Amino acid sequence: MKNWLSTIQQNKRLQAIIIGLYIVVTFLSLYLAQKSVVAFLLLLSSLLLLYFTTFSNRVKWLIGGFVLVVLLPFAASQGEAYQSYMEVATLVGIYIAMALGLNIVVGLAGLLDLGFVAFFALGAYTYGIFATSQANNFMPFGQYPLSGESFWVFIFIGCLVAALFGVLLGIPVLRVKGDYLAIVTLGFGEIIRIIFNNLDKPVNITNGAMGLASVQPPRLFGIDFMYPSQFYYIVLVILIAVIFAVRRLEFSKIGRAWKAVRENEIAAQAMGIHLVRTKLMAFAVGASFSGMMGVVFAAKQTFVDPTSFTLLESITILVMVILGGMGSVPGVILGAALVTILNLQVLTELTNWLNQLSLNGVINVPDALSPAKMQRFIFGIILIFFALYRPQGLLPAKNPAFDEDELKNTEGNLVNTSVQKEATQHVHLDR
Amino acid sequence: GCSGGQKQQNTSSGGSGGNSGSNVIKIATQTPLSGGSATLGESIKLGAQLALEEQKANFEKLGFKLELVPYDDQGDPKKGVANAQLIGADKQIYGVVGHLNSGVAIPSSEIYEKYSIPMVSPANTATDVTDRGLKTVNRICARDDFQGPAGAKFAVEKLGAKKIFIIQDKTAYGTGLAEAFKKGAEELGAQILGFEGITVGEKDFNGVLNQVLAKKPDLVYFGGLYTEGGLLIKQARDKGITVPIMGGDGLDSSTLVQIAGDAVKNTYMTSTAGLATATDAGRQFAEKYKQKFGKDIESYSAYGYDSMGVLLKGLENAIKANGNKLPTRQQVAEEVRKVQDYQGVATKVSFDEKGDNKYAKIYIYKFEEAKYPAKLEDEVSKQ
Amino acid sequence: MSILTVKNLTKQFGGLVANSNINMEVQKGSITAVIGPNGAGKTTFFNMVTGVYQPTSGEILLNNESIVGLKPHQVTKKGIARTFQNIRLFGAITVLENVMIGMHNHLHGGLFSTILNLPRVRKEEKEARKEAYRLLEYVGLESFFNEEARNLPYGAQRKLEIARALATKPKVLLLDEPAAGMNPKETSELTKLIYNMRAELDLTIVLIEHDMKLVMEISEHIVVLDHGEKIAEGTPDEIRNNEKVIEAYLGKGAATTAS
Amino acid sequence: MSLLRLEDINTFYGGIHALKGISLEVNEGEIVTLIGSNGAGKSTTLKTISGQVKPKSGKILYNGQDITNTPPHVTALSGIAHVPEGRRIFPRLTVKENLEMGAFSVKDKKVIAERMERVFHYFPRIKERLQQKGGTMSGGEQQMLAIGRALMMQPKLLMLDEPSMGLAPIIVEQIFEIIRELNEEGMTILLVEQNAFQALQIAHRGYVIQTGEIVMSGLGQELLVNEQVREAYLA
Amino acid sequence: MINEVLHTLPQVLIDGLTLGAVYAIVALGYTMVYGILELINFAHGEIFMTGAFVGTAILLTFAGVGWMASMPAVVALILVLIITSVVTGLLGMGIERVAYRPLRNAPKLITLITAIGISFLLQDIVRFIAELKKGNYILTGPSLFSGQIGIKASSVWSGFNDASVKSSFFIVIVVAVIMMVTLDFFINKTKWGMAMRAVAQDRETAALMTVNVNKVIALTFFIGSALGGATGVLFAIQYGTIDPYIGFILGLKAFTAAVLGGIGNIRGAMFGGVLLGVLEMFAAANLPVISNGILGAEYKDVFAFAILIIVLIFKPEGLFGKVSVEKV
Ligand SMILES: Nc1ncnc2c1ncn2[C@@H]1O[C@H](COP(=O)(O)OP(=O)(O)OP(=O)(O)O)[C@@H](O)[C@H]1O
Ligand SMILES: Nc1ncnc2c1ncn2[C@@H]1O[C@H](COP(=O)(O)OP(=O)(O)OP(=O)(O)O)[C@@H](O)[C@H]1O
Ligand SMILES: CC(C)C[C@H](N)C(=O)O
Ligand SMILES: [Mg+2]
Ligand SMILES: [Mg+2]
Repeated sequence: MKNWLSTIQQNKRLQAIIIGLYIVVTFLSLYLAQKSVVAFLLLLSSLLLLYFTTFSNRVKWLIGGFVLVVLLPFAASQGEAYQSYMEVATLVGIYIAMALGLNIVVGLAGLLDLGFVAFFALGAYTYGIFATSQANNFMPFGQYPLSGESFWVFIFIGCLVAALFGVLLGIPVLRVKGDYLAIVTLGFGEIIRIIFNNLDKPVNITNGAMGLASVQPPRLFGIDFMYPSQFYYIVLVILIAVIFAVRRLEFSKIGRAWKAVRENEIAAQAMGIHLVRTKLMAFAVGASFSGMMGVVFAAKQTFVDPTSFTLLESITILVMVILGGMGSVPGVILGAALVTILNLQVLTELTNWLNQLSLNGVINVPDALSPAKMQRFIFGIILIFFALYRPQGLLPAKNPAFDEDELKNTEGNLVNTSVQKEATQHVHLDR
Repeated sequence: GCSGGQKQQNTSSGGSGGNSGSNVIKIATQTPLSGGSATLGESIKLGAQLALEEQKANFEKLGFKLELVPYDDQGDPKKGVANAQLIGADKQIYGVVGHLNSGVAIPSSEIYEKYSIPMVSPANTATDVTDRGLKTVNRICARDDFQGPAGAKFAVEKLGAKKIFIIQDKTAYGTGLAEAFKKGAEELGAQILGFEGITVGEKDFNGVLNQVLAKKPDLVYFGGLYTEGGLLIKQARDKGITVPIMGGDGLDSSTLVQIAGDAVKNTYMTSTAGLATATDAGRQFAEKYKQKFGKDIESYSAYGYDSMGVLLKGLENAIKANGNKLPTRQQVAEEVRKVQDYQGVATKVSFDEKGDNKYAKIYIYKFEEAKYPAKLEDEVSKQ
Repeated sequence: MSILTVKNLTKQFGGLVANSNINMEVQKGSITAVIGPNGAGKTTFFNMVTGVYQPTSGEILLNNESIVGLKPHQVTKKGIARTFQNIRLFGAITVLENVMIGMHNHLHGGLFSTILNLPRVRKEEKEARKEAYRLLEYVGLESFFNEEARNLPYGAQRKLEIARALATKPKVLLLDEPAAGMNPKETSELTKLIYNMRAELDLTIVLIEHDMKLVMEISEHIVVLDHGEKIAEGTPDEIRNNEKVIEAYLGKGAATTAS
Repeated sequence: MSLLRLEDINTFYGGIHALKGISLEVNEGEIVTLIGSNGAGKSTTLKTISGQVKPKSGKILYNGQDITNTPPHVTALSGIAHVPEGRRIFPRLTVKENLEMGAFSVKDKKVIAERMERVFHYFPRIKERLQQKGGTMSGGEQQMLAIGRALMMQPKLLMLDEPSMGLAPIIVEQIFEIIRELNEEGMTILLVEQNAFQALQIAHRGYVIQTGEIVMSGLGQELLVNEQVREAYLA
Repeated sequence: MINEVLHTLPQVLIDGLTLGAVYAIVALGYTMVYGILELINFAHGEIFMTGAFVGTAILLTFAGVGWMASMPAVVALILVLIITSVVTGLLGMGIERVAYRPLRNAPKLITLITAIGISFLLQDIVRFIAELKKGNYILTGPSLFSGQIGIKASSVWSGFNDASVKSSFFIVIVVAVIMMVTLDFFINKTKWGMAMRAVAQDRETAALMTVNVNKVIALTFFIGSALGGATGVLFAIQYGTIDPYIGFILGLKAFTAAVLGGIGNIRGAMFGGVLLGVLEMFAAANLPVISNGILGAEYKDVFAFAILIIVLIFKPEGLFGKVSVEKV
């Protein structure tokens, strides 16, 4: 078995054949089946398989992109369940982006945040308020709702608003540590939600518990975005941008500073790292992803109300991060995808199936145990199982491995060139 | 029988062939089956289930096999919308009975509209449910802007309440109803001493009740559900607040009495649901229900039953209009909206152009003793 | 010329006076040792210089500029780096990255330029990696560069602390018991390393150490603390023969082995 | 008679093979020292004995009994005290409580008081600081406390992992003096030291360990004059 | 305005104290486990909930077989408290065994996941059983100690209104105080308490001191969960109605209280709980008065959290937490 795996690992052509075959087969089965969750999931998991291959990053991105942009939507569009797959895929994308944001805060910078959904809410409300007539209640100028064309601008506004609040939240962080921080962030999340739930008085800004209905759909070149299959592409584009950003930050000066703060604050300071600034940046960057996705969520849902932003939601996002592997970008992506798909599709389908069985008298369960009520129960068991089975996360974080040859070509010796001179100067000397 | 069931398992579990079930028509319910308000959510599902099973034979004759697919919206709009997508995607589903919570119904119905799936709501009272003018959305219960003022009228005119303290649970339903009540009461000249919110899921409402105590109103109105309502009533009585307490359809559950116990006395409630057991048909229904599920009916059981009835009526009409062939969803939706004078066990149903039921009534009950159902005091109809 | 000057420095922890009225001058380019019994206040002294603790009173001047009240990261920016008595590496991070974190203030990639992956940032990163590797070579840890820091043997961790401190490009380097946990052979290698660093990297070194062989061998100037007070100061020879120091710290036996 | 005996012990940390077939013996009443450079496996040997890490193979006999897989607290109960590397003081317990933890298995309050007196006798500084939190003591003070805490157990076999680390020369002298004294009173001692010179001077026997293997053993005095040892560890 | 606030103050204090006492004991459970394992036992709220159900079930059984009539209420209460504590204590130990112990050397946060998993399981299992037995998962227990006692606060100062309390209030307070004092003594003054603290700080080294770490941790979970279960009983008696979802909000509040007081600190948990209860009650009763009607009672949690955040900004280790200076 081991042997077998290692041969595959060494042989790129073999890998290419396997993954190619896999994609073709799952593609075809999704394409041909009318409605097959299994085929859909299998095709999606080709991405996981891809992750384990030894192709270069560029190749992986190309194949992955092709699957996501072309194959998956196309295959799914042939079946009846097209929109529901796309709905799930869209939500998966939204959650992945949020989980990646939280991963910066929790996984990289080591700051436990239990109120993360607040930023999502901020994004959603930012768009929701201006893309409905709600804003007329308090804005002295302008005509609301703004048209769906403004959506594209709001993605950035949502990002900025969330980042701003990320910094605001960060301010108490200057002093509070560890689990105390967890509770401060939790409090922040609750405060935001309660305020949104009550800001219908004295001035009606959020419409309180009634929520904002009929949010304008995004519009581009005169086309309204209404269906999940359309939102899928919006989310995909944002998500890819987010992944690129996260990846770059992770292995940069900023990412290292985050990790240093996580590992040892005192030593990090001794290395010249500004603790406050570094933490605030983590909060702001993490929050901004959520803010963007909040805008998308509001537009997709066409309805925003405070019940979508509860503590349980924050905890769920945290679960995605931890389950996937804290600090590990591929892990977090997998974790978020898994939890979302599990919750929205697999469990629903599973309980529906059990339900059919019991309605048809194949199995007989008392009403108290009715399968329709068992989703949480099953979810709980799955969580425990995963945690016990992969305590480091599904795909634990890996440190970057550097290439010794690249590091070695020292031309000058240490004493004369590098240590004395600023790194930038050195850059000029080099080429 | 059993073999048909086998086939269905395949399609719904995401297996391969779905074509073999082309004579299958599914109706979904979407209500909370887990979480805080599952009692009501389940009662709707069970009522609907009963209606569907009764109609099975009838549709068998037309050549179709009826099937129920219950979804759990968990009282969560996000979940509701995601389920709605699944429902939309399942081409065999021709209608939805649901939801319990207006906050879930509103966003979910946007999806139903996209797929032209008719929805008949047994319980959603918020005005926005039908006010958005969606073609697929219907309800057989009354609206909050009818229920609230009706309650207010009763409170002010019959109970002589001049100073009223309003408490609400800060949900879409609770706030909406409380606002409607407030508006009605103010128009009738009552003074509103306070308009305060509580948090769903909490158990200690003494804080707000201390305000009530200090303000000395002659009626307390509560907009919210029975779980909080029951405790609120109990704690109010414990505190020595003896004035009448009034609430809306959210209180209409046997559990309210269980929770509040004797304290429930002198509580009034408006409900969209009439006393099912007042009529023969209703009593029969209650019996069947009890026999089948081993439970007493809840306020919305009969409404679940009737919603399904209306939906199936529309479906049947659509099938017939289509020459006994499978109609499109659009056709079904149109036929559902067209249903006139359908006589259910709880209410008669005719939809207006918005999808509201012309015959919807508000019933006013009083708990004179710790017993459910309560005593019917008054009946208000729309016209 | 004195690069680091300390005047009347005092630190109290509640009733405990950990440093009391310390005065001292560290000459630029010198190696100065701070010795003294356990609990004498040596580490506390370092902690004040590096901004980890605020002095109760007194003055600390770096190049005649006060650094009292600066945050640790600001002190680092001014050119003082340190190692820790109880090792404080970034355990779950690779050895090479540990050193790169030390370069924090000398890299210029900002948030947006990093996200946009500008060529400038890429180039800078590449240079930083190379330089970090050179620093590892310098202290003899290059073979560990891809390991997680926490998996290194103790002695290697101490050296990594030094490499990391060097990466901040300090003018003054404070070493807190760099030889603790090393055997005599390793200690003598370390001695050489410290000696070379001073010469080649234009450093001023202040070190705390209980290994008298090392101290006597490389330091030009020794300050002795006891109970928070400075009890003696001078060249190795003077200290070796100082009665007070022998009694409080060296002991009869050690005085001979150290010679 | 041998009090402790390791037979062909192999210990791993994940994939790292830290001890490669270590066999050694400590006789009752002896001071045995284990020397070797950084990362040789000295601490791992002690940890394996006290049960903090489990060997993959091999056998540990104590008093003739197999203790290879006994959990650490049981090993400790049988009379083996381990002063771990890096002191491991309970930072938020007071100094006094730290000492009391050492005597956790002792019920008799009098005995505890007596033992404490003895610790004070060896380390007067500890007595001055009984109410201070362990974590705020200076490095050297913590080392004294760690040794004192182990003495509170009054063990049969005392294992010390680099006790002289971070201590002032005068205290180092004292520590070795104390070790000798304890030994004379009948305590068996297994000493891991970087300070090979002094360790070998007081040890009856010594083992030299290199990358997980015992490469040499002999009487303390023999090793002290051995050329290879001198070159590698005493330079 | 001030007068209005003062009028209701006695009643507000009493109500706040009751709620606070409940928060406080649940907070103790969090603090105990946190103190030892530095682990937020998110399932603690559900243990509390299970305790409430177990206690109510026992009471209902007593009532069913007619014992209630023949036995003084206090005896019944003590019996129920003891049985429930043992049941939930064992449950807590079981949870530790299954969900936490295997993860002891894994990253700390992963236990958050098992804890959430366990919470879901407990919620549903309790619901199954309740529904199976009663057809409804909202349970109302027999009322004990429901008599009302009037307190003539106006005779103390005429600005006060009279207040009234349920007699169960005294039970809650007395039991809470007994538990807190005992626990405080146990943790700080006894050998096993010291062992718990030692295990909290350094498990490996504690084992070297002959401490059986597994036993100490199991004991901690037992005590913490027994407390949680007992509080559940008190809660059921005070509020009468329970459902499987009461653990979430209450657990959250109690955890907040523990942090407010300084998590890991027994006295801090007690104080934090009471303070939070009183603050909340005060806010719910007086916010509209103080803010001139702009902020309603619904802002009470905002008020409580805002105070928490402010406290933590000025005292980052909580009110009673000791500044844990890290020796550098
Ligand atoms: N944060 C603190 N709180 C209370 N006391 C402290 C603190 N830090 C240090 N001390 C006390 O101050 C004194 C000096 O400690 P310091 O760490 O400076 O000693 P040191 O000279 O470095 O000793 P060693 O050589 O053993 O490391 C000690 O008695 C110590 O207990
Ligand atoms: N927890 C651990 N995980 C992985 N490797 C470890 C761990 N602890 C020790 N090692 C490795 O095992 C080997 C032996 O380590 P050990 O600590 O026993 O050495 P030592 O002889 O005590 O060294 P030192 O003198 O530095 O204390 C070393 O290579 C070390 O890197
Ligand atoms: C059951 C009812 C309380 C539901 C409520 N009428 C709503 O629209 O949400
Ligand atoms: Mg020191
Ligand atoms: Mg060692």
